[in-house]
Amino acid sequence: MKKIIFGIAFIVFFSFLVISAINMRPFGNPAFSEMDDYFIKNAQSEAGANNAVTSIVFDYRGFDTLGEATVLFTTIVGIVALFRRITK
Amino acid sequence: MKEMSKIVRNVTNLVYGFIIIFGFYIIAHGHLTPGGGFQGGAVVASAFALLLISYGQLKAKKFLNINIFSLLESCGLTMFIVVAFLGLGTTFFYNFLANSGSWFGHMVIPGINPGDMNTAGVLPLMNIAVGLEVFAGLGIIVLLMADGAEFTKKKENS
Amino acid sequence: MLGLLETGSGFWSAVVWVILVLVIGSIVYYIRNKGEESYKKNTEQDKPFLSGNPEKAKEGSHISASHIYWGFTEALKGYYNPLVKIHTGDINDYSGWIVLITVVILIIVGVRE
Amino acid sequence: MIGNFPYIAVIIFIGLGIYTLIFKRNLIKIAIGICLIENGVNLFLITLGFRKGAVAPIYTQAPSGQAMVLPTPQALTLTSIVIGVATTALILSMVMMIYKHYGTIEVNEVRRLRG
Amino acid sequence: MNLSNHTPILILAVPLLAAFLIPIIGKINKKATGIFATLVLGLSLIFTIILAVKILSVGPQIYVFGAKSPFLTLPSGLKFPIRIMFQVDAMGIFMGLITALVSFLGAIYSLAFINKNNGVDNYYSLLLLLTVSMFGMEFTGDIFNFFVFLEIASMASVSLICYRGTDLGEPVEAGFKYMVVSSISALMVLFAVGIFYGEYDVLNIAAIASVMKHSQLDKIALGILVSVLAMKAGAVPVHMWTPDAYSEAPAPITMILVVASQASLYAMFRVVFSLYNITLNTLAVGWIIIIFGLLSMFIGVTMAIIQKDIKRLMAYHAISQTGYMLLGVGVGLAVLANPTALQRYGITAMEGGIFHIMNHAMYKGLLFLTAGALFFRTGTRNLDKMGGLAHYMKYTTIFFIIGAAAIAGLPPFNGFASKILIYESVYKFNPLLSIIAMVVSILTLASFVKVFHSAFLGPKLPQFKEVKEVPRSMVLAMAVLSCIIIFFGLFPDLIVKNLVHPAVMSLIEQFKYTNTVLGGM
Repeated sequence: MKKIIFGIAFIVFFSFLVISAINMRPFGNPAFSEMDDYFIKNAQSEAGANNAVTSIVFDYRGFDTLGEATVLFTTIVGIVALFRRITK
Repeated sequence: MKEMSKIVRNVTNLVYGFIIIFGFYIIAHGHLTPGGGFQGGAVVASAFALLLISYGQLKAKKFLNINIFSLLESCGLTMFIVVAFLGLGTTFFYNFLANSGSWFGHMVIPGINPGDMNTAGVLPLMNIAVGLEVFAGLGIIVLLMADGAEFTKKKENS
Repeated sequence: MLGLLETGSGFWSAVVWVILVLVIGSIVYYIRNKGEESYKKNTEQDKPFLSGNPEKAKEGSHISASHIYWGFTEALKGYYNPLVKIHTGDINDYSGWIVLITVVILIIVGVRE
Repeated sequence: MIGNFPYIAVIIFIGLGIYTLIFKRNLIKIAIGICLIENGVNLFLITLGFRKGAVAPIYTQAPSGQAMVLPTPQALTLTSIVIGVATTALILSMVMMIYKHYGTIEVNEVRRLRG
Repeated sequence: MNLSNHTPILILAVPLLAAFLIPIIGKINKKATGIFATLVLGLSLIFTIILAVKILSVGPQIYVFGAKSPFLTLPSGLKFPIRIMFQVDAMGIFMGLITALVSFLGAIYSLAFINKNNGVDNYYSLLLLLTVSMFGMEFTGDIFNFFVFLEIASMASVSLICYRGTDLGEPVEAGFKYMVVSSISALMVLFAVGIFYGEYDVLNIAAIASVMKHSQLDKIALGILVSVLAMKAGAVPVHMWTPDAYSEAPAPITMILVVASQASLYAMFRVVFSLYNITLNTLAVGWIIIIFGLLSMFIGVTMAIIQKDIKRLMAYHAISQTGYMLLGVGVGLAVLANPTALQRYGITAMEGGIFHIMNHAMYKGLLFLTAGALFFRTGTRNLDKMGGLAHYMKYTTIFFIIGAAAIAGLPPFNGFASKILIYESVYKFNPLLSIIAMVVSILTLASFVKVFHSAFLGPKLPQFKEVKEVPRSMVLAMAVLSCIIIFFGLFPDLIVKNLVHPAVMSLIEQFKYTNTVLGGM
């Protein structure tokens, strides 16, 4: 009974995902790209980096990267705390 | 985990140094070529994983120390956030070294160029900090999970 | 005034409430003091009267938590049994409920072909 | 329609992951399901950044005169990949601890907390 | 360098730096980590108060990371912001104040509660990270950044829930369940972020709001965001992780987890009010939130009555109280498109709901702390095994009475002040909802009478001969919360006028939110 309900829900959810995929803009033709064009144009003059991705990762969106490093740190502290009786 | 056969150990001895050097190359050239701190750190950590599985964790523990790794990891993260703090004269995360002419501060001519290590301001510093953090962190994860696996196995036998 | 909270159709003031409680409490206390003064501690009057039966030991008289509201839960068995059954503690069901709720919301919000 | 095929691949990934989460009754398989959803979402972000006939947004010895793909999705995907690694590591170590305490990784036995 | 411009980031960055330093300090002295973390959280609380004073007198604050000035949102004639920014308005700082206060008190309480030396540095590091992540979720103005902080919050809370997992199986089980559901929610949020990015090529919340077309894709993103954030907030019927996680975590962490789930609730309000606002079908979405609220209130409280584990019982009450917030704000959302109804009762209902967030954080925190105090001295959470503890723990008993009276909505405590706002305004929207809310309040009182009777009243039991009052730092944390509850109860108008009303207005007035970033286009 429960499985049937969840099965139907899953199928409907999947069909919603299909709707979203069909409604997405065409693959390979971004409709708007102002932000990214700005990055491509100014990465060298503002951040001084040849690699535009790195300039985004560490300069324009550097705070995200700090958060990402924090996620890794959190996980490691969590695993150390979880296994603390074993490592002793 | 047990020690693996002699062939594996010899190949590991040959290869792991190169893997670590390649990882550091990726970290150092993050602002010029594809890659960066995370990718390079993961490559270095894979060398540690190779050592761990070929030598078994009892032997590998002799040259891979969790305490040192955790110290390195904290140092890397602290360096990262301190570099971000140093920009606080203008804003947090301000790239105060770029185009300043001092360390990593060479101007870049816009357009296609062969690349110069001495550019990009704080980005190489952050790459190094993150690389340090990632290889130490993944190393800790690998070592601890090997320990944990051993522990649960012991419980199964008893 | 300090402590006056407008609620749209009236107001609520805790300070006024506290003053009222103090006034009413003092009146009650006054009336209580008017009562008979024959009550004395540590005499027969102090003991509970259980239809003439002897009083039980204090340690055994505590009602534990699962017996409180027994009648309430017994009367609402038809409501509680399915409700407890839903809380299976099964991780698959947790994810299933999320998907189910997402689907219901998407339908209500009006996503169509 | 056929041009949107990469998005269909994305939703197949996500759908498989959610199917695994709802119907598979093994903790390791649940961890795998989360990885599948994660890969699907990462693939989704990357496909959003693609531009036809463009090269990677790196100026070091790039071919001249070519357009470049959007760099932001690559940065976002990098972030989410690292987060994914962290999630997987934490989940797997928790599965280890559950195995240590319960002696099993079957879902219907790992439910002491209920009601 | 003008430091007052940098307060939004200092609130976060100082605890973050401290969290990174704690493993190094822990190598030298484990005991010092607790005091260090407490001091840092106190500093963060001071920064938050400074920022709150500034925001309430001047207006919303913006902080752009890495720009030439903290307020430079649109460099060189661009239409949309390109950098990550913090956008702190009255609602954000309202949540920030709760977070700072509760984490600070949680750290003080932990000083005595976490008394085993092994792993204590990890505990405080994770506590700081959890606080930082909550601040981030509340302050950020960038939707991808929100996802990152959501992940930090779930990682840190899972690790803290599993903190006792080395000896016991149940905490790990609760942590695993929470990890799975929060991974799903975070990944679905990321999917929605991808949808927004693909459609509009911006990631800033205000910028997305200004170009929102409300197409099919936006509707799908809305549905996904609302459902997963409701799940993180612990609304019925996606609440199942809440009792598990709340009952198995250490008591001070449970108090902070309540605030973490409220941060998700805040994010949900942010999504429906600031991101979509009246472009969406406000009546439909409002009723979705109201029905979430009704189910949460009723099922939460009825499940609570039959529980035997004291923390599990309180966790079900946390679900039930979340229902009140959803009800109040949902009524406000349902009449958002109707200005007369909004003026007549919508704003009051939202004030009630938002004020209830703060009140709930305070009294539910106090109740979880008293439950932790009982566990600390008796070593059990089972109500059947307790009894007569009022003889031994006088302060705890008094604090429990205050908390229970506040959660049941007895005057003059703070729970009553927010509940009366909800009752009277929701009655004008639909009388039935108001009546259900009152019935739930009565049932809440009933179940706390049960707890009070079985834990504190009764004769002295022989197995608790050795029990005495809890250590001083735990009493201090509980006393501060009790004082706040009594103060809010006596003078609710001060809080409503100065903190809650600006917060509600900042949610309703979407154009102000977008104008702070886009400069009145």
